[in-house]
Amino acid sequence: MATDVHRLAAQIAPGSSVAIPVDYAGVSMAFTRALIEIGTRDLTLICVPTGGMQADMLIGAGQVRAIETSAVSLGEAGGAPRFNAAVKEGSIALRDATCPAIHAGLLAAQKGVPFMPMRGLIGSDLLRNRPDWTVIDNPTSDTPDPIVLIPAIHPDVAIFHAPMADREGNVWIGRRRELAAMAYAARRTFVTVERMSETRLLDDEKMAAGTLPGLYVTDVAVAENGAWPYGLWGAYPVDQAEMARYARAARSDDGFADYIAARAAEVVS
Amino acid sequence: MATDVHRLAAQIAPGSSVAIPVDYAGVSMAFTRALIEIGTRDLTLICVPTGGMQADMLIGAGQVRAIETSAVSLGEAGGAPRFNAAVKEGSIALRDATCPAIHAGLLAAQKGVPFMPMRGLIGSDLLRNRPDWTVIDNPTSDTPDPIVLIPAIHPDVAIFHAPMADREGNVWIGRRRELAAMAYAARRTFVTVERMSETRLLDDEKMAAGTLPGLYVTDVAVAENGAWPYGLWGAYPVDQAEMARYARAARSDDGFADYIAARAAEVVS
Amino acid sequence: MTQDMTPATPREILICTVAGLLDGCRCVAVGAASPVPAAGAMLARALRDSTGEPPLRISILGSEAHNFFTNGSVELFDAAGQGRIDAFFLGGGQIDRQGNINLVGLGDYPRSAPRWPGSFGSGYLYYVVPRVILYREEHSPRVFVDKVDFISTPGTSEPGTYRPGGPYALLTGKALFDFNKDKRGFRLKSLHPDHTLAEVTEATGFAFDHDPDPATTPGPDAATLHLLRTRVMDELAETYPAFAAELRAGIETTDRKATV
Amino acid sequence: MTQDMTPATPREILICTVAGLLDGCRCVAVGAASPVPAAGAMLARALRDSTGEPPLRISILGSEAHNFFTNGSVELFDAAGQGRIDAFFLGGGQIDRQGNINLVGLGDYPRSAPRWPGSFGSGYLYYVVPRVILYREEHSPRVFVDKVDFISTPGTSEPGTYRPGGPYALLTGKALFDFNKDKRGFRLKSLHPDHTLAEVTEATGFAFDHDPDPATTPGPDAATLHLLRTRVMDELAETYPAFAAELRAGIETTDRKATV
Repeated sequence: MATDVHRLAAQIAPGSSVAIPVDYAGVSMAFTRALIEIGTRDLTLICVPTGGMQADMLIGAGQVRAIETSAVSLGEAGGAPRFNAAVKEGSIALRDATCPAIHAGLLAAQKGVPFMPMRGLIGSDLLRNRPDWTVIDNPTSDTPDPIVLIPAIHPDVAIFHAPMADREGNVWIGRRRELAAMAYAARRTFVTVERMSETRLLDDEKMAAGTLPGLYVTDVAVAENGAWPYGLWGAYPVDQAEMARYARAARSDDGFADYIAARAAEVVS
Repeated sequence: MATDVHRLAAQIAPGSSVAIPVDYAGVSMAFTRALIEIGTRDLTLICVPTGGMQADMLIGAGQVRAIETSAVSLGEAGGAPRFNAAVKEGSIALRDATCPAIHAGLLAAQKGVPFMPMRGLIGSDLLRNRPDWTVIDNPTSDTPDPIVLIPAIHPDVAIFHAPMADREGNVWIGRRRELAAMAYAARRTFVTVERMSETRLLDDEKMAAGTLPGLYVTDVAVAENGAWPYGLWGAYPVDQAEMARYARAARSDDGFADYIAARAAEVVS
Repeated sequence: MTQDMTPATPREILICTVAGLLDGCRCVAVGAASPVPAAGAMLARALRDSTGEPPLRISILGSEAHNFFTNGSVELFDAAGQGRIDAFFLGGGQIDRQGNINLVGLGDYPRSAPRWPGSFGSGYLYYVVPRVILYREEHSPRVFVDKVDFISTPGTSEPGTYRPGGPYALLTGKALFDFNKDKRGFRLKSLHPDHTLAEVTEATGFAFDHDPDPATTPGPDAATLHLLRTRVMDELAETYPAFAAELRAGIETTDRKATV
Repeated sequence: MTQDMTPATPREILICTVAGLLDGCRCVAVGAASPVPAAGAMLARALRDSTGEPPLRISILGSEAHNFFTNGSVELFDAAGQGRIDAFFLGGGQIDRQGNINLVGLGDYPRSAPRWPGSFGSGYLYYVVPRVILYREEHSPRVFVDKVDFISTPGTSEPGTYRPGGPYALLTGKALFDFNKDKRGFRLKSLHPDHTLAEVTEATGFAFDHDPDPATTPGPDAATLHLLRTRVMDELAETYPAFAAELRAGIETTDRKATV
């Protein structure tokens, strides 16, 4: 099945913008490992709305040119070492955001509009450092009312991991609707799943309510435990020991390289 | 149980703006009948995004001051006779819209922003007749690019019918997410359901995906067959014969009055 | 199988014409009360499957079985805004020379008489869906007017207005037209069998371009007709039972006529 | 039951203080890694239940059990924008005199060193949630600075800016402050037991208003403490097992000291 994930990852062109989900929503770490083995470069990561080990590893592997995010951290395992080092070195372009701004940008793409208005932000250094965010005077107000416009975010690709998909490419995402939001906004969406469903997900009204239609799904591959060491809701918890092991290793360039090499060796053996 | 629906309907103040869903999404006809018995006046209906028998009956009963909608019809049973008559007489204020404009207005309320941009509309007589819709030049574009801003729609009340709710007020809406959109936007939401669930809907990941949280639900009442003569997805089909009966009766003022009186008599007996 | 088939009925020719207009589409949406467009889309899907081409996705609004959306009634509009819906069908109480559509009513707005249901999603979809197919079986001067009383949605837009979509074809019970965006008008593409240019000119309340001797709308080949009468008929019967029965009755009538 | 209880630990006093700050709230959201605020919210809910007042809704982000949202991670922000979230908690690598918060890092942006995770939802929630409670247990001059290096989100806004929300209180390991919007600064409300004004002044890198003889943060009454050590402790143990164990150990230590 590792081959299948590679088939997906091989479809990501260098220079792509890639939307990836928050820790707990269904992170495709299987896809991350495949991207690192392939070595796809110059990626722009769009964290929906925050990033973790997936972003940190791709940054550590030197494959990330820019990142738009509201935060990057390893959660209980601490800060994101490769992200923090890259920021210090100035080796990645930063587009610091706040969570709902990323959701707003994706929503604009979902709705086919060039921008979404958003409250907040005014007076922050986030806004000061985002020339792509525009402040206008609310045209629907009789009194002066500054408001920020967030331009649409159109990721080239969205990538995530979910419990299951069916043969039509419909994917069960449950209440993790940010995954749907990513797919609506993205040009192409690649999904890894724990397993394939033999029944059509849309035929059961209960399942249908939590299903992303195949219309938005470019390709699916099975990757058991594909979120590991992250957890998958309803399936398995975070492997905190592995997260901590990574956090320690990734403090240095060499430690990070060793960690990646060791993981690659495990896959081969 | 009729008493319960009356308890809900009695909470609607005269002059309220009331969001009601499209035919097939879960129309609370039980609530409609209670509103007609109580006689709550000066309502503004917001059809999400179109109206049918529910709107037509409230208009026929003289309880509607204004209506915002993309259409009103009885579907296979034909045009909406009381709506059409009221339009001809000029006895209700019309805010003609197009479906996504109503969704956009509700979404603006959901997001806590004053407006949503929307494509389309430019050059239509819909736009010409909606002074509340503003055309601006897209501030995020380098070239001239007119775009319409739809102001937020904040209904005082949203009303709909669903298969079930639990004791916390969580309501199962399945994939009928326009019901959630109505509730997010509205100040208060009243729901009739076929039955109460003895288990908490959020405890089952499959049910949770199609559940509107109680945070948005003001009050719930059980009303079996509460959508009748409309159908309820997954439960029962439209009663086309009754729809046709209404359509015939409502062609005249007297016929409409007789129909309402006969229905009221049935409830009492 | 082909020898004993009765010829295509006028309705079947309409359905096959719709299928042809969907050539190359990936995803088509159809309104709830549109059995001919739905049948055309189902036929296009069946033809696609029989040749092994990428499948055609169809969404029939309001249908539970033939609707793959899971995000409420807004999802069609979102998907259209994302460029994922290649074709959609619109009717109209009035359709005018410039492709403007009136779904609201006659007379002075707002006090229209008669009042029709309303504009539905037309004020958006006509702008963003690349192939909007105007379908109105009644071909008469009261439908096809020089200027509509109310523009629910305009046929063309000023330069500089965001307008990736618009009218692609106009299909009636008598003829098929395409639309010339630059000239802002319709052009007769073909006359359905047994209809004449003079008849269509008289039945159309606006001027349109045409060849001196217009083509005839082609009927289906035998394989297509067979597919329509088997798989597509079965699919139709599920969602539009009354329409499917009517269609079947039409075929039988033709059959009787042919054998007389 | 009350006689044999050991006195409240400093952490327990913090938790009870949080509960007090949520008085009158209908719905509170708590960040995933915020056990003291979560415990305070759980205590407030338990107290509410024991008096028969309308229930307090709590959403702990990232938790499956204590999260009633069903529309993805955006729903908290939507609900806040709708005015449905009465209180939220924010921390900060730096918090300054004017209530500005820095969650991004030290030094010249973008090349911050150290870099912290980032602003999360602060650039929005601080503006729209009426009671934002700043919670940072470490009370030191490196946290509480005169001016933050990077404003993730500002403490106040210019007149005319949409700003229904903002700082409501600042709770640290040493003291409780409230915030004066007009004066754009903090005011010491109370010192926690065993802390002095001089100590707090020294540990705070900015000037703040205070009474000459500040009050002491009150401890819980026996019933509240009992509720905290029973129902709330059980709820906590589910979501924050490590924190609950630590809290329990603290109580036992106090207990041993008390009995020595």
